[in-house]
Amino acid sequence: MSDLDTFRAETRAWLEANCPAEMRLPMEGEGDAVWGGRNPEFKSPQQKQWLDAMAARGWTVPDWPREYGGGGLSPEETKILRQEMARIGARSPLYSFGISMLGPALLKYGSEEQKLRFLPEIARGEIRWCQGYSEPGAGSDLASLQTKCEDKGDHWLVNGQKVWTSYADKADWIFCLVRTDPAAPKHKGISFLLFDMASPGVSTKPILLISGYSPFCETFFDDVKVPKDQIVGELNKGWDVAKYLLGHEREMISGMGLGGGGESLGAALKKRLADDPLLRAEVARFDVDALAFRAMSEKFIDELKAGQAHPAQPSMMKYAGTELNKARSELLMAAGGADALEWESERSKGGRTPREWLRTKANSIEGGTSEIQLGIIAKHILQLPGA
Amino acid sequence: MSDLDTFRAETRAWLEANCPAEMRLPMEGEGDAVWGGRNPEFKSPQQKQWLDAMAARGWTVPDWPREYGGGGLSPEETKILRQEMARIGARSPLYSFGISMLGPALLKYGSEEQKLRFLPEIARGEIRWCQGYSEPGAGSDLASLQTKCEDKGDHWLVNGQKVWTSYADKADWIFCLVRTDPAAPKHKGISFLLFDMASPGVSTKPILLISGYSPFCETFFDDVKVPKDQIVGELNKGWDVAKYLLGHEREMISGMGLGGGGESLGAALKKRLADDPLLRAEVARFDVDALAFRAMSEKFIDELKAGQAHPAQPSMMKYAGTELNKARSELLMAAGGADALEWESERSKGGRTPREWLRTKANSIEGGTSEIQLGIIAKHILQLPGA
Amino acid sequence: MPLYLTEDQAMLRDTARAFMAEEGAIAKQLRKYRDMNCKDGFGHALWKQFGEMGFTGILADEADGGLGLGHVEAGIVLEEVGRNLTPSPFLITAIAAVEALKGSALRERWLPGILAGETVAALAVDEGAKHRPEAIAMRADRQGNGFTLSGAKQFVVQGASADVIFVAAQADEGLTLFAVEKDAKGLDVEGVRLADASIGARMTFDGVAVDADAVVGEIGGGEAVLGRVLGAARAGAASEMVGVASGAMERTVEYLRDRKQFGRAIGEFQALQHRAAHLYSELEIARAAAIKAQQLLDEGSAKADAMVSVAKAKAGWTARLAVQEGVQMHGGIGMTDEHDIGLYMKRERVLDELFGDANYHADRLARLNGY
Amino acid sequence: MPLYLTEDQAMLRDTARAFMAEEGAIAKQLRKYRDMNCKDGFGHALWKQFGEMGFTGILADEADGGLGLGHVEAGIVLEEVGRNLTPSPFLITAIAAVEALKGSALRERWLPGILAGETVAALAVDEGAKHRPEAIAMRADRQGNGFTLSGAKQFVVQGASADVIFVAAQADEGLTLFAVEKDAKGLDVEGVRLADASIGARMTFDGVAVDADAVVGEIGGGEAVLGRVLGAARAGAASEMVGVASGAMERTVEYLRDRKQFGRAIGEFQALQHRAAHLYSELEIARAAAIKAQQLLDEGSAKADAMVSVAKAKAGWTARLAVQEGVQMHGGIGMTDEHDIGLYMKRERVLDELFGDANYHADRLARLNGY
Repeated sequence: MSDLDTFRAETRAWLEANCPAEMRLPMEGEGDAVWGGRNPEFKSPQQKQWLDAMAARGWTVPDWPREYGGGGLSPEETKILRQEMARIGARSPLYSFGISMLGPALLKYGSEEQKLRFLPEIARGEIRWCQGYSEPGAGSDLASLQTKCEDKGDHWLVNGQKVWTSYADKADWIFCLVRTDPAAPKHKGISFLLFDMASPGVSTKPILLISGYSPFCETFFDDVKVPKDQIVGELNKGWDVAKYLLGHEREMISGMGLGGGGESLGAALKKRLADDPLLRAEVARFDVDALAFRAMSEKFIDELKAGQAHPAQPSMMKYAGTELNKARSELLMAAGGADALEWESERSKGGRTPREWLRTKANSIEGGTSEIQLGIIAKHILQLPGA
Repeated sequence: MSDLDTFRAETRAWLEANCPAEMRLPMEGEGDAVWGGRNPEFKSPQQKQWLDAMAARGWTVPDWPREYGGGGLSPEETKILRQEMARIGARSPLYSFGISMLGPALLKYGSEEQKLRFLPEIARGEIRWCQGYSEPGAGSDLASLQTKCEDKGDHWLVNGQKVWTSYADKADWIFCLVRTDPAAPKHKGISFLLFDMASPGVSTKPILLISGYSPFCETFFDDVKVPKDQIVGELNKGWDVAKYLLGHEREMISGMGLGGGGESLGAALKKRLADDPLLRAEVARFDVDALAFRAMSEKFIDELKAGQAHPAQPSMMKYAGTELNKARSELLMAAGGADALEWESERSKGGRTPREWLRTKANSIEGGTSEIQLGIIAKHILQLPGA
Repeated sequence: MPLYLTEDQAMLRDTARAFMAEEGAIAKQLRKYRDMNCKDGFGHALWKQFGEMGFTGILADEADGGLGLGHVEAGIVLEEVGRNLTPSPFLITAIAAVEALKGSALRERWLPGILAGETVAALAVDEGAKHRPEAIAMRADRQGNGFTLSGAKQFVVQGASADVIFVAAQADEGLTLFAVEKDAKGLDVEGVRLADASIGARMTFDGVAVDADAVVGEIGGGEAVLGRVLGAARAGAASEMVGVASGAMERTVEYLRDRKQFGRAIGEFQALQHRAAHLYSELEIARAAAIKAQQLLDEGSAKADAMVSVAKAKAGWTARLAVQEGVQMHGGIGMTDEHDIGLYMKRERVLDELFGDANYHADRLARLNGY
Repeated sequence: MPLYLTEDQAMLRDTARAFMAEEGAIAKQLRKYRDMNCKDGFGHALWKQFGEMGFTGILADEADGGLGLGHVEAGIVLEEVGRNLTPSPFLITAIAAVEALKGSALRERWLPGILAGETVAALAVDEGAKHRPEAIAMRADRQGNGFTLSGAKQFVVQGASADVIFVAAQADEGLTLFAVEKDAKGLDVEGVRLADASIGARMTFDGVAVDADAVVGEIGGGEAVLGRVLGAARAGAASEMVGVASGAMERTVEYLRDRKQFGRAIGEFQALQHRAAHLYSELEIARAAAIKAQQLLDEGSAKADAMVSVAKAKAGWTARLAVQEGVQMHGGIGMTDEHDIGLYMKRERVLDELFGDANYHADRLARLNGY
């Protein structure tokens, strides 16, 4: 038996013993996700038990080094862990922007002190992070951000406003982009700053979305004092950190495009398609697109692991995956017909289908619009002039 | 009985008496069109008989004034004549760029001498005209044309090259755009010039197209001498004439988008669709688009007649109509399957379907590309900045 | 008849446009009734104003106190309704129900209230999640001089506020349309809020007894009546969708002119220009199709039926494109409830589904053409 | 197995790419044989070179003198064939026919010639204008120890130049595949030039007598053999279309960089940039689908069948988009025979039709998924 076979057997046994039965059921919605933080919300004791068990082994972040709270697993072992979790339908023990976004940036750009300070509490789900990138005037043109960060000798002073901060009202800390040199060209005067959302001068206001949900906030900084050692990477070089993090986010989002396991949508909608030949045709075309994209996702991940992916390929994945996800939701609405128009009824689980449909419309906007991704492909892959 | 009713009755009687039976059969292809000219080709005596009969009444150009060889009919009478011709399936007696393009420009911009000299022979089909606009370096950017026209005192001297000159190898005269002031801004130094293709220094070379046909030529001007009185409109203001003529051409092309009478394509392809549900769905969508566009064509023509159409609306019609025409041909190819791939066989009438399919690809290029039309809509109708 | 508006029609358009932009505006109507969680989903005061303006009488004969106009005029008003997302019983009550009542003795009972903007009507056709009027299962069984109705309906727009419900059911003689009063015994109505904040209803008919008088048209002649009613309603919905698409596009084009990114208006970006121009083109075509369908309905042409399906399908696809492009081009702000563009997306979805979505009508056109 | 090329596969790609760009180039092959009105539509000399390069043996077992590689490797060569529009019997002979011969006693008869690039094979399946292998009508009636074949086939690519024709026909026992020699009595072959200058054939079988030895696989077992053969041919055609699409896109992107209008390269226009980027995205996905299908075929997976249809459909739509955008973006020059981009459009049309077009395969995928 190879080492990896042994690892697989041990992992399987450990998961069988430690993953509570309830944590093997599919999530019913975003509400079932565990986000951790200073004041963590657990809907059941099993959620906490599962998080604690995984965190104790460093398996909330299996491939991070052990000294930063990770599991220290190799890529092959990490893959086996994921496969074994998928085998029993184990839920992710922790949802965290600290893990998916900040962590990789800290691992690459953080000082040793910063890594030791922040990463372990991220791994254990003790601090919930939010992201402060977008501003009202700076959407697709992210680098035109205006939030001011002044050097006051023994501290930074932050003033400004962010928007689209996911769950800012529930987050403990924020990682954000601030302008530390207003005189420099727009990409050159930006720094990547961390601070506590409990700092005086920080306030948040939820944004009501068309889906009726409010996962995002407007976040205001009014004379917020931030300790000097909380900039990641070099001063005025925050754009490098941001780009790295955005690339990572795109990879993550493009992975999400796999959604629903990539099985045939038509097979699931069979009954609704029997007397709707044009919808059936649309679904058949979608299934071709979706199954082809699943192959692409597999190929992309393989190439990524092998270091063979074009650096701009995540833009292609993000573009294609999110457009596909929107198309899928449109078809679910069409198949649902009048049933899928119900917005509040119990029958419709509070309008889950139409609200999720509206939610998907943000897929091609957040994390860089489809237009931005197409521009990146044109410039960096096709090398068209002036793109 | 109103005057118009009388006119209709008389017209109907005259057509019955004068339109030969053969001229009431559908044309089998472009080869059946009568183009006139110095050396006219008639495939049958009936073609000549029909042209002569119509020309004698000025009905090749029914709405032109009588003094220029026209029929002097009112718009209502012209419409009745067209309806009565359509009723018996009468072919157009004469195909002519002189009628469809040059004529309207001469009527608006020509001097009285020019009108009297050129229009009657156009009406009688005695001179066949071709159009010299595009140049190899000036496609969509028409105004960047370089063909040089120098004032040599008693004559103009023309040097340069045109491309996409339809039937230049069969034409007697050309109307073309030439640069008369190389120092002026590009739209300001252009003039609209007429000359005889038999002039020394004119040569043509047919362009073989992907369809295997050669309706266009490259046309070369090598020290061609042109009399001074053959500029239409003012010197260096040829761009106005060109724009007027292009608008006219677009209206004409958008009318062609009506093609096939706008009946259901699916009804015609019925048998081929029975076991091809996805093609059936595509055809059904096409039929919706095509029948809606037929309504649009009707509305556009009505608005045009009433002077209510937006000046840039022909761009919309040209764009939508030509894209639709291409889509129609794609569906005919799909329905035709392997039969429609045959390129030379007698069975396929020498590959008529695939050759016409390839021909349609030019629809969205000639007369201003789809991209040019969309830009015009964005600028002149939607008034988007910088368009 | 030319395919553009006559002088009278243009005047009606101007009147309707000014009225709807002022009185029917989103803030004043849609948001107000939505945010107060109104059980009707529209304002009765505005409906009364529709009556005062004469809009309610567009389709009704002059002899009955109406304006004796046609479907083209109804479409003119509906385009403005759509442009402002004005919630009102106009489409179902003043178009579908008035069409149903044409030539029926029942119009004495219902027409005056409709013309006054007081009565609200509903049309109960659908029984499943999708519009399938060719497969209506609800029973109408003979009992004495009348009938008892048994079955269920859904997606009955304004059904929860309706004074009279036009119900399609199968009698032994064939499909029959009945006018059922709201308080009929055995009728259970559940109001259901839809994505666009309008209220649909699910209805259960548990042996609801109706007189023979309640039959609209002939017993067993429901297919003809329903055909007329659906034709009017679908053509009307097409115009309303053209209005929705126009409103969405106008807001979007304005945003393209105003919003700056990378140092210039986003409307300067050619990719967005071309997409906006394509949308304009589609919208012009959809509008032409709707007017053409309405003209043919007004002429009583045999070609109207197919053209109505063309119009409903084309308007559906076009409005879908308009709201999708609208939300995408607005970016993040388009995802917020605060901005109106998302409301257009919700309304479009409901209107497309109503009386058959674009796929249904394209398929219907194919069947009408024998393929 | 990872979904990118192994080192060996990358080497094969580099070899095939260099060879096809040089020896298989458009001017050297497609235009040459087209302009000489060649009755075969391809060059036998190049076919011989395919043999020398070992390409012909990719699918054949090492024991039979082949390379013992798989469908992924076949796809690698076919993508280069597609990119250069190289006319050759490769797809039908070295992929479809070699797949048919696998495990058959007939391979002794035919394989050596194929490996040498001397023998040409054809596959006669279609009987109507569209690919409908589930409705083959051609008869194979018992006669003595053998069969007589009666019926007609069309769209038999390279049928006019083939030494052996694999023919699907209905025996009493069910669908059966036969290997018929070109000079069989009663076989009439009409070569037909197609739009892409390749030669298809219409064949009439007027009681063509064949031995029982000519049966490929089992009598009545044609569905299984044909399934394998069509799977290989469709996956191969998908790769060839990916190549056609790549060639068209590469030429187009180059043109966008070079062609100047309004004082700048047309590739600077954002609308064209976005369309090109969208095409790139589709093309990457189509390529992934083709490789995935070929991997599954090589693994003998039960999922291969559905994935082959996904690949053929996706490659079809993508290649269609690539050639349409290619011609449109080239403008007038794209309409000329002198420029190569139009040749891509013609070739794409033929390849999409071959062994089922994109609509056929999307419908097939739906049927495999039970809807």
